[in-house]
Formats: sequence, structure tokens, C-alpha cells
Amino acid sequence: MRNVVPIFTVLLAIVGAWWLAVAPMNIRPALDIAERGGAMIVPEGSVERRDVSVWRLMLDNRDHVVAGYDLKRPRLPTPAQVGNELWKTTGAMVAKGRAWSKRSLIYHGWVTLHSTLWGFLLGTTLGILGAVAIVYSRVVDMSLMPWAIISQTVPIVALAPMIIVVSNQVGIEGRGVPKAIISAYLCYFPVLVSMVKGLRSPSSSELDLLKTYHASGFQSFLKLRLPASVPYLFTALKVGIAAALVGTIVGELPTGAISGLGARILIGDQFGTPLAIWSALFCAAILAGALVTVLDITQRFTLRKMGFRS
Amino acid sequence: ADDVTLQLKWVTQAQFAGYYVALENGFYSDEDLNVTIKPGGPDIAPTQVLAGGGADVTVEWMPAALAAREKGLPMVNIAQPFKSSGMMLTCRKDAGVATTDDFAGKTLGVWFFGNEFPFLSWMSQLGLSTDGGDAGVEVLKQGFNVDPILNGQAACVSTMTYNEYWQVIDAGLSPDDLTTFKYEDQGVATLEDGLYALEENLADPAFEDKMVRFVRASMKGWKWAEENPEDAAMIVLDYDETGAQTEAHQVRMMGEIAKLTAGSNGTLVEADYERTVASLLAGGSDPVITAAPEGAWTHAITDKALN
Amino acid sequence: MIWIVGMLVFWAAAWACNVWLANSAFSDKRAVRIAVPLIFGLTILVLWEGLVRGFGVSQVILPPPSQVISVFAASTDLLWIDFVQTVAKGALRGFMIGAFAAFVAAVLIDRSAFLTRGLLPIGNFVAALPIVGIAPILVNWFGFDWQSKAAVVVVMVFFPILVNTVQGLRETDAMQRDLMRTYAAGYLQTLFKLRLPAAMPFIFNGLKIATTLALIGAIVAEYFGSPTRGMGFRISTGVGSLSIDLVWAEIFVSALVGSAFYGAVAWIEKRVTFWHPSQRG
Amino acid sequence: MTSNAPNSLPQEIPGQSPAAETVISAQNLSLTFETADGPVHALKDVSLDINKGDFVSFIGPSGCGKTTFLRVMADLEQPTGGQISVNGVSPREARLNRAYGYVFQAAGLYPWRTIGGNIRLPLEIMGYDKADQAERVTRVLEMVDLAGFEKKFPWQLSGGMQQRASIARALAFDADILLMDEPFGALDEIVRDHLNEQLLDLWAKTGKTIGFVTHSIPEAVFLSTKIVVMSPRPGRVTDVIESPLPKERPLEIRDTPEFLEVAHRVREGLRAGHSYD
Amino acid sequence: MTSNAPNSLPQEIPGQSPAAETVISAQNLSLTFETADGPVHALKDVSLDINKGDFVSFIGPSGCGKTTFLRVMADLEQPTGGQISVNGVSPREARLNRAYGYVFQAAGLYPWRTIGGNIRLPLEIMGYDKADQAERVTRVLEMVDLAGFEKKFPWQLSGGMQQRASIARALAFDADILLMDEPFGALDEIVRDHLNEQLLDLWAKTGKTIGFVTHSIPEAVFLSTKIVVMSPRPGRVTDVIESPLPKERPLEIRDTPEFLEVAHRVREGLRAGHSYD
Ligand SMILES: Nc1ncnc2c1ncn2[C@@H]1O[C@H](COP(=O)(O)OP(=O)(O)OP(=O)(O)O)[C@@H](O)[C@H]1O
Ligand SMILES: Nc1ncnc2c1ncn2[C@@H]1O[C@H](COP(=O)(O)OP(=O)(O)OP(=O)(O)O)[C@@H](O)[C@H]1O
Ligand SMILES: Cc1ncc(C[n+]2csc(CCO)c2C)c(N)n1
Ligand SMILES: [Mg+2]
Ligand SMILES: [Mg+2]
Repeated sequence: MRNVVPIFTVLLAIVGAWWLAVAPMNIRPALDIAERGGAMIVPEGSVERRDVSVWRLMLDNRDHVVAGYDLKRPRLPTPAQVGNELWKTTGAMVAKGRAWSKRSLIYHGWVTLHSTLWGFLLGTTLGILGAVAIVYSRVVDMSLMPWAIISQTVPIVALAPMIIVVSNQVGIEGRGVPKAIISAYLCYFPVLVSMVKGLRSPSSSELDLLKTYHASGFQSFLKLRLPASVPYLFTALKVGIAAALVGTIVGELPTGAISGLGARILIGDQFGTPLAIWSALFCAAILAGALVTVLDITQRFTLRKMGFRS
Repeated sequence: ADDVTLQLKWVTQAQFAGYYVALENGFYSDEDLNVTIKPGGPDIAPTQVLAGGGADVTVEWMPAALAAREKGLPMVNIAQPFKSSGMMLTCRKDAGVATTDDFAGKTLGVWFFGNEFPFLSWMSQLGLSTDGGDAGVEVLKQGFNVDPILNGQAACVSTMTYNEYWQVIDAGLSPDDLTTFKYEDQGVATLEDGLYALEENLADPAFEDKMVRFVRASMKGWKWAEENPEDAAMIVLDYDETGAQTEAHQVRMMGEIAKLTAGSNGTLVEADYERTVASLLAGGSDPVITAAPEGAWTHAITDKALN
Repeated sequence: MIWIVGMLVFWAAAWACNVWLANSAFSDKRAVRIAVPLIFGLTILVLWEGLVRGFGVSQVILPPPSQVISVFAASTDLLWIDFVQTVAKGALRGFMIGAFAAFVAAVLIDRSAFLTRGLLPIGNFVAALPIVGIAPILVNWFGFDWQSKAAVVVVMVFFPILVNTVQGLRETDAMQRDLMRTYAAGYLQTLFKLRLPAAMPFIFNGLKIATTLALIGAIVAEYFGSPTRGMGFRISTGVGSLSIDLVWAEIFVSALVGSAFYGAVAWIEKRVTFWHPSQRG
Repeated sequence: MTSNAPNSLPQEIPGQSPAAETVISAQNLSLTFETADGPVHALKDVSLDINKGDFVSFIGPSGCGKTTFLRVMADLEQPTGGQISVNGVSPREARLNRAYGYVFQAAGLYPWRTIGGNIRLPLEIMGYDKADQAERVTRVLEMVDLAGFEKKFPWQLSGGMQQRASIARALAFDADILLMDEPFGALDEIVRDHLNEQLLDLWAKTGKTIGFVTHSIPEAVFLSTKIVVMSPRPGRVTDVIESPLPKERPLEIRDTPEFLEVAHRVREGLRAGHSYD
Repeated sequence: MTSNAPNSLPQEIPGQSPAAETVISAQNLSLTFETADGPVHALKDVSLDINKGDFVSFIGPSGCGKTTFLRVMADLEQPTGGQISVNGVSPREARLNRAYGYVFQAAGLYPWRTIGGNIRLPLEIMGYDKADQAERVTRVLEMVDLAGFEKKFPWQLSGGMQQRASIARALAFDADILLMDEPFGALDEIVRDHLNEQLLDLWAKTGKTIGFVTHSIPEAVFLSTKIVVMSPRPGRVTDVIESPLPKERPLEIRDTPEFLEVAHRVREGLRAGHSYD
């Protein structure tokens, strides 16, 4: 907790820098609008202005700099604009009792969360089973591990439409399952790697101890490898859930999902409403933070319960 | 009731109002159909969904459908609710574009994903290469919005009369600042939003019958939408799951769409088809289709539906 | 039918072969280490070919690998153009800029314990975010060409490398630092002779994570606008025009390039951190 | 090198005669590891008999094969030559009969189990019933002076206590052979002294046969009835010393001339042919 | 507890008088760590003088402040009370003058540098020129019997050799105080005996002042001219024993009555007030 002050200071600095950056980022559209409104701008004409640096423009048109802080379609919105938009699409919706309306980010966040969780479940299950297979079978280890790495270099965005079509063909309706598959695809890998590490973490003397007891393979899995891998599992889960969220959003981006945060980003892009993109991005960040925090707390609790020193 | 799945070409918007109206007003259930409408999106190829069996019928543009047909996917046009094309190229006057002669050396935004074919054949008719260079034009794969024309990255962008054009206007540019080239006016229009189904399915009389009822109800929906644009837009809004569409925009879109569907009772006009094929075959060095397709359309459905 | 049976037979045979190889006396030999995964990969290709042909799957949905290979061979010049655009210009440049910026930032941040404490949790957090989502924004800011792709890559690789480097710089043990103190060593001396070498395994960990991110970032960004070349461009237009075989050829290139990139970083890592227990085998 | 315990062995068997029951018997035992750098002769032609109730220490420089020998006895390593029998059967059968308790250098308690849970581990695996488990845990905890610590986690205990718990774990089931591989190597001398006394005590109480690896000459002399001096490259037994010390051994015995005399002999044995790396 | 070396100190200074030059002098030194569980008095009112050429061992149970004391001398820890001077100046100044060589319990060689590179490390930092560096590396490697291992990496050497390399590293530059914190703690007794002999040898050759922390009574007695016995909670000096042993010390000296007598005294000092866990 001693990190609170530094974290807030850094956050404050980031927000400050962001706020300052708004002026140069938005000066061109601000000047265009002002010019169309009849104001005198130096130099005249947005095409001419393209060859002039933003700093020069800001200096020469000082009165119009503030306009950049209140654009409808800002290139870079101010922190306040983003906060406002976030509030309008979440808190304000709740206040109006429309939390589940399609205009509410709570609804879209939920859609994303939903397939993230399914993807996470699928991915972690796959990752854990794969890890067990790898740890117990040399063949699987040798043949699977390199491909697990290669699988992560395949751009899933390219696979996304095909996953949709194929799952359509086997009779799966809707975008939820394909999204979950994509998200599982990104999620399983860190879990696999970390669990292999965890299941292999018992030292040879710990394994030998069980051998002197004449313990069966299953007993040594249950009593040694599995509990020993729990700390690794949680590290993996935290990375995995973040990856699953990335997967869902990537899955929503190009597959033309119609709801979910990725879809909001897409729609925001299509309709030229940058604020929708920004607020969806922040909502995704908040979601990621919340998910990781939940896992973190579970981790602390479980490990303490299990007697691991935290 | 018989199940029918319809795959749209794009997200839920007034461009597809007829279908939503038919669904909402019970025109489909009157025909004893249970219709599911699947919205599309940037990476959804309706042709592929059709091939994969994810839909029975799809809304597609004819160039893409014919291209798919040449790839071995036997798609058949069973109805053509859109009479005219809404495609145009919207250019900024201050970027120096007044006529098609000004294109050379400019950067033009184009939609791909199967929507590039009309553009490509237009350019080849103009004798402009699309591989860059001074003699030709620089082509950008345009994303999902009109930003490139707003921030000066492109001189022109592709727009639909009913959609993106108004985004340019909403962003603060006035029609006076813009030069527009409608594909219709340039004589390179190709058929847009038609209904397509697979040949092998149509061979089944039961399926054919389903399609007949579907087309009949859909056209009823379209005519209702043309007459009640505001209500139609509201129905579309109700079905929009993204929650991003605005009422004003959809009403305006419906108004523009009505202009395109007007003049079609759903029957494909053969002359329009021939013009589309001719334009695609003329696609320069890299034509969209290499031979005039056979059996790419049928009047069997519309004939039965409309009588 | 014959395809499916043949495929199953091949599968069984290949698996048996791998079992034998992996448990044989030379399972530690380099050749076997390479052969086993190769046989496995080949099996998957054969399975795929057999399934597609056996069940008559339409080639606009999933083309058989043989067709992908022939399209690959026939379109090498196209694939090369895309490779240059997406990998050489977008991903690689973005990776270099991002890695360098992250590295410099890490060394600077590391000087202040306060900043480290404040930035490390934030960096860790940001590294976990779906940063690809900023692709549309950056395409708007930096234009259509490779610059915006590189920008997306920069942002995506920055945080994993930053966090790992900062972590690595703190990773020296107290005894190693105390030793430097007894020599009255200066900041730069300690940095170059102790902390950077000790941080290398961590830095490379970050770089390896970043390699896979770089390709994905560059490709996704092309969905939001690009010139008429590039792997992301080809993939998205390929799907639209049902050239699924070409799409798979691009996927193949991407996997190949990604693995090579990863392999290259791992190779350098092996050379630089030869001393680390994890590298000594 | 058969050993006929000559005197004062703390065996329960009354007649300490040459007929004392042999528990472990090795003849010309060899073990060669094939490594990348060529073969390593960890054991070569090692012959040794251990009688029931013996406390045998193995001492020798690093790499002389002490651990390897102990592991062969426990069937954790397969010899490449010679014979070895344990309780008249092969080590493998002896292991399947659960004849061993094995104590490693580090306590090796599972951190996710309490002290009680750790001691219960072998009992669970061997299928003792619940009531018996509880009873045994209580008994061995008392034996090693840890009554009351059952519910604690390992890290809540000092190193010495952890090592005692690991001994208790090896005592909990009815193995009559206890193999200990440098169990006190990581502890400081003072704690070590204390544990040595307790170990002797335990040995007297339970009458187990103990194999004990150590690096410490005083420790070996203080504890053992028989000291096996080994030497490396190849690993072999160079001397077997029968201790003349009485069964009762207060710590002060270490200042007696008999003790020093044995220690001297061990040191000489070690010195001979020892290289320092 | 000032110490005026009474006899047989291996100092180069001829007159071994009360006037022997004091190198380190601590008066009422205290160090309290503020921890989450309250203050820990690692050192309390420690006074001690170390003369030039002394070999001083610090012995005591875990936690009695041996390491802390050594670290205070080396300016790795700041005392919270009392005075300490090194070579007449503050530890900080002494450190900046590079007056110390410090040897830690673990060898702490940098794994990415060869043995030669590790030994060169302080020389590079202190700006010795290239030729001098090479010459010194060769010399100290010979001194610790590691000639020929210059190009090897630490992990290619045994623990004993690594520890010798770390001593060589501390000898490479001209520090006249050598502080060693349980340098042989991790090694086995036999290797340790050997290193002890070598260390005595080195000390005789170089005449450095050595502060040496150990847990082993024989080691402390064997090596030192002065043995400082410490006790914990709070950390303090309970006894300072001047060794009557001669400067020449073969390993056999450990079986002499004088040796045993000193060892006994140390053990008594340790025993007083020591708890076993
Ligand atoms: N699994 C193994 N593979 C290869 N060589 C091994 C293996 N185990 C031990 N050795 C080698 O066999 C020799 C004997 O090893 P062992 O562990 O029995 O020695 P030790 O007497 O217990 O030594 P220490 O006192 O260091 O524990 C050593 O040279 C060691 O390097
Ligand atoms: N940095 C620190 N913060 C808090 N407490 C400390 C710190 N360093 C040492 N201590 C405490 O100070 C006391 C003395 O520690 P020190 O390390 O000097 O003991 P030691 O005699 O060297 O013991 P050992 O033989 O175990 O090395 C111990 O109780 C220890 O826990
Ligand atoms: C990437 C991408 N961009 C544009 C379109 C084209 N499109 C299809 S229907 C329609 C109507 C108006 O919105 C438009 C513009 C597409 N399919 N994919
Ligand atoms: Mg051993
Ligand atoms: Mg210490």
C-alpha cells in the first residue's frame, strides 16, 4: 500500500500530459471549424495549414487554442470529455434505470465479459490439460511445445471470420462462441507455459520422497505436483484473463460483432465518434483491472489458506 | 413455421429496413416464416456465410456475388430490391478535384472486401492505373469511416448516398466544399443489395417455396418502409444491438434508401444485370470476372412471389 | 472415405513414430528434437487435408493445405510485397522504436525509486490491456501507411518491455549490489557492470513477448485502413473475395515470420544470457 | 568388509555376536552415470554389510558417492553392477514394502501442508485409517518434541524444528530402516548439537537401523556405531570404523580421548587420497 | 573491551605492545532496525578495537549481529548510535578510499563474467590500467591456487573453487582490511579445512587485518588471534578471547590441549544464554 502515493502521482502526471497534448493534437480541426464559422485564421485554408507546424499554428491563432478542448469530434479528447462520456454511458444510465439498455456500456461490457469468461474457462482448461499432458508425456512435450509457441504467431484476426463460418457450419449460432474460441486461443498459452513450470516445480528430492512411500503417479500428482503448482496457476490466471479479454476484443473488432466493447470501438470508428472509442477503451481497461484484481484477491486468500507465505 | 436465416451485408441500419419492417410487422409470420436476421460487419463475408450454411439467403452486392460464383460458389440472385446504386466518390474541392480528369496523382479512399470491384472497373474505363504513380491514382483501403477526407489524408473517399456522405457533412464540410461522383451518373453503376441463395438449395421445391414467401414478405416490408420512412427507421433502431445508431441519422438514411428502392418491385431488370456484367468484365488488366456468368439470376422466385 | 482412412492410418503411424523417437536413447539429439515436432506438424497437415477432402469441405470455407501451398508458390511476389509492407516496415520498425524507447524509459525510471514504485504497477496494468483497441485512433493520427502500423506496434510492445526491464534492473541481489558498494562504484559503473547484465534475462523475456505482439498489432491495424498491400489488407480483402487459400498463405507467412522473429530473439538471448541457469540446460 | 559389531552396539538383540542380523548387504556394488562428459563412476566395487540396529555414518568428500549409495539402498537409483539386498530382498521390493524412511538434506516439508499434514502425508499415501493417522501424528510429534505445533505451517518454524518435523515424517510409518542424507547440513552448529542428541535418543527408543550421511567428523563419531569413510573418483569405501564409544553419549563425550581418537582416525582416513576440489 | 594484543600476534610490527596501531575502533555502537514487528536491536553498545594485522573472528548464534557488525564496518549499514572509525576516518570515507575487501557467505561471482573477469571487476571499477589488471589477476589466481581457471565461468567450478575466486577478487586490489562473512559456510568440512590453511597462509603473506564471521568453533579457534563471542537479543559482545596459539598453525594443532582449551572457552561463552531453536 506504500505504493499509493507514487501511483497517484504518476497517474496525475499522465493525465496532466494528456491534457496538455490536447491543444496541439486538436488545433487543426479547431482552426478548420473556426474558419468555417467565419473567423480569421493564419494562414487561411486548411490545405495551406497542413504545411505549418502545430506549434506555429497555436502561436499564430492563440485565441482558438481553447476551442480544441471542446470539439465534437476531437482527434484527442480531453480527460474530462472521456470521463463525461464514460459517465453518460454507465453511471447516468444506471441512474435512469437503463443499465441494460443497448446504449449503456454496462451492457456492452457485460457482453464482452461474458465471452471473456467463457474463453477464459475454455483457455485455462485447455492450458491446464495441455500442461498435464506435457509434464507426464515426453512425446507430447516434444511435439506440442514448439507448436504452442508457433500458434501464438498466427494472427487470430485472420482466423476470426473462418472460426465464425466453421462454427456456423457445425450449428453454433451467434457470435458468442466464436469470440470465446478466439479468446481461449490467446488465453491458453500463458496458462500452459506457467502450468508446465508449476507442475515441474517440485524438486527431485520432493518427488523421490514420494517414491520412497511407493506413491502412485496419481497420488504424486494430487499430493505434490498439483498443490505445488497453485502459485504458478494464479500467476497464469492473471495473465490468462487479460489475454482472454484481449482475445474477445480482438474477436469483436474485425468480426463485426454487434455488441461488446470491441464492437463499440468499431462502431465508434465507423461513425466517426472518437469519444465512443475512447470510452470503450477505458471501459475495457476498467474491466481488465477489475478482473485481475478479483483474481489477485482470490490468489492472496487461497495462498494464505494453503499456507504459502505471501 | 419454416425457418429462414437472412445474412445482411452490414450492421443493422436503415439500409436493411425492409427486412426489419417485415419482421416487426409480422409480414414474415403471415407467410408462415420464422425469420432470423443476422447483421453483418466489416469482416463478415455474406458469401462465405452462405457457403458455410450459416444463412439461407443473403443480402449482397452483385459484383461480389458474381466474383464468388466464379470462385465456385453457385450463388443465384433471386430478387433485387435495390434499383439503383448509392455508391459515390466524394472529393474535396480544396484538394483540387473538380472532374474525373483531376484524379490522376490523387489519393482515393476505396472500400475493399468485395466492394472494390465497381471502383476498379470505373478506373479502368477512365484509363487510370490503380497502382500509384503519377499517371494513375493512389488507392487507400479505406477503413470504416470518412476520416481520411476530413484530415486530408485522401482527396476523395468512397461514400454511400445514404450513409457516409452525411458523415462528411456532419463533420462540418458543406456540400459546396465537395465534389461528388455518383456511380450512376458515371455510367458505371453496378447492382447493389440483392437477395442471393445457393443454386443447389433452389433445386429443392420446398426451399424455393420458402424463398417465394420470403421475397414476397420482404418486398412488402420494403414498400411499407418507403411509405413510412420515420416509422421504419424507428423499427431499425429497435433492432440495433450496438446502441450506436442515432434516430436522426437513421431517418435520413431511410429517406435516401427509399430513393434507391423506388422503382423496383423486387424483380431483377435484365438490362441492369447486363450492364453490371459488362462493367465488371471491362475491369482492365485484372477483371473481376473473366467470363459472362451463366445462371447467376432467376426470375422464378419473383415471378411466383409477385403474382 | 479413402482420404479419411488414409489420414487415420497416417496419424497412427506418425504418432507411433514420435512415441518411439521421444522415448528412444537419442531423444536428446538435436535432430530428434526437431524431427518430433515436425512430424507432429506434418500429421496435422495430413489430418487437415484428409478431413477437407474426405468431407468435401468447400474450398471457400477451408481449403486443403495442398492448395494453400500451391497458391503460396504461385503468389510469392504478392506475399513478398505484403511482407515488406507489414513486417519490414510496420512491425519491425515499430518493434525497434518501441523496444528502444521502453529500454531508455526503464533506465531513466529506474533511477527514481518513487517513479519505479508508481510506474511499475501502472505499467503492469497497461501491459495487460487490450491495446490493439487504439488501432483506429492511431490510424487516424498517423495516416494509412506503415507509420500508423508502426505506431500501434510501438504502443503494444512498449509496456511489456518497460515492465520487464524495470523489473530486471531491480533483480540484482543485495549481495551483488553491496559488492559494488564496497568498491565505491559509481552509478554508471554499477549499471553497466552489474544491473544491465543481470537484467538481460528479463529484458529478453519482454522482447520475446513483444515479438508476437508486434505482428498481431501491425496486422490488426491494417484492418482500419492501409495502402493496397500488406498482410492485413490481403487477409481482409481475401476473405471478402473468397480467396481463402490466399488468406491461408498469408497466415502461413505470418506464422513463419513470427516464429523466425521469435527464434531470432531467442537465439540472441541464448548468446547474451548464456550464463543464466535457464540457458545452461 | 563385513562388520561384526564388536562392542556396545545399541541393539535390542541381546547377544551382540557375529551372528547379528544383516539388514543391508552390498557386494561389489557399482554405479556409473553416463554423462555428456563421459562416464562418472559414482560407486565402484562397494561392499558393505549393515546389521539390524546399526547407526552407520557415511563420510567423505563431495562427490564420493555417499548420496548415490543411500539412493541405491532406497531404490531411487539403479546400480550398474554388483548385488545389494535389503531385508533379504531387492531394494525395489523393500521399497514397495515401505521399508524405508528417507530424510533429505533440506527438510523438504510441503509448504501447503501444516506440520501435522506433512507427517500425515506418508500415512495417507499408504492408506492408514484416519484414527490411526491422528494417533501416529501425535505420537511422533511428541517423539521429536514438537507437540503443539501440529497446526503450524512449516515456515512458522525455525530450521531446526523443520528438520525435526521431517524426521517425524519418516518415523510416522513402520519403516525399520531410516536413511538420512545430510539432514543437518543446513543448520548451525549449536542447533545441530541439540538435534544430534535427540536423534541418538530416538534411535535408542525405536531400535531402527539408520544410514546417515554427513560431512562433519564430530557428528559422525558422536552418532555412529559404524563409520564408513568413502573417497571419490571412483566412489569407493576406504575405511570402515567400528566405534568403541558406549551407547550412552552425552555431548561432553566429545572431549574424551576415545572420541578424539576415533575422530583422528576418521580424519586420517579422509585425508588419504583426498583432493580438495 | 579494548584489546591490547598480548601475545603471538602475527603482526609485521615488531613490538607487539599495547601501542599496536588500531585499525577499527567501535565505541558503544548500536544499530536498531525498525521493522513491522517493532524495533530489532541488532547491535547494542558494542565496543571493540581491532589492531593492524589482527585476525578477528566473530562467533555467536544466528541473529546476534555478526553480519550487521561487519556491515557497519564496511559502511553497508548505518549505526543508530555510538562511534566507529576505520583507519582513523569514518567507514564511509574508508569505503570511498577503497580500504576494504569484502567476502560474502556465498561466493557471489557474477555468472556472466569469467573467473578472470570477476577478479578484474574491482580493478576495472577502480581504474587500474589494463596491464596492471592482467598482472594482478594472474597473481591472485596463483595465490588461491586457481591458475589456469581464468577463462572458466563460475558455474563451471566447484563451490570451494568459487569461494577461493571470490577471495581472490577481494585480494586483487590494495585494501588492507579484509572482511569475510561466513565465507566457508556453504562448504564441506574437508574443503573448509583446506581453505582455512590457505587463508592463514595468505594472511601471513599479506599482513592484512581480517574480520571473519563464522559459526564453527574449531574454525574460529584455528584461524584467529582474537575471538569475539556475541550473543543475541540485543546483539552484543559477551566475550573477547585472545588466542595463545602460535602464528604457525598446522591442522594438527587442533588436537593440542591449548587448542581444545580455547575451543572449550568459546563453547562455554556460546552456551551461556543460548536457546536452541
Ligand atoms: N544423476 C546424476 N547424473 C550424473 N552424475 C551424477 C548424478 N548424480 C550424481 N552424480 C555424480 O556422481 C558422483 C557421486 O555423487 P553423490 O551425489 O553421490 O556424491 P556425494 O558424496 O553425495 O556428494 P555431496 O557430499 O556433494 O553430496 C558425483 O561425481 C556426481 O557428480
Ligand atoms: N535489514 C534488516 N532489517 C531488519 N532486521 C534486520 C535486518 N538485517 C538484520 N536484521 C536483524 O538483525 C538481527 C541481527 O542480524 P545479523 O544478520 O547481523 O545476524 P547474524 O549474527 O549475522 O546471524 P546469522 O548467523 O544468521 O547470519 C537479526 O535479528 C536480524 O533479523
Ligand atoms: C470494410 C468495409 N468497408 C465498407 C464496406 C461497405 N459497405 C457495405 S454495405 C455498406 C453500406 C453503407 O454503410 C457499405 C459501406 C464493407 N462491407 N466493408
Ligand atoms: Mg550428497
Ligand atoms: Mg550473518
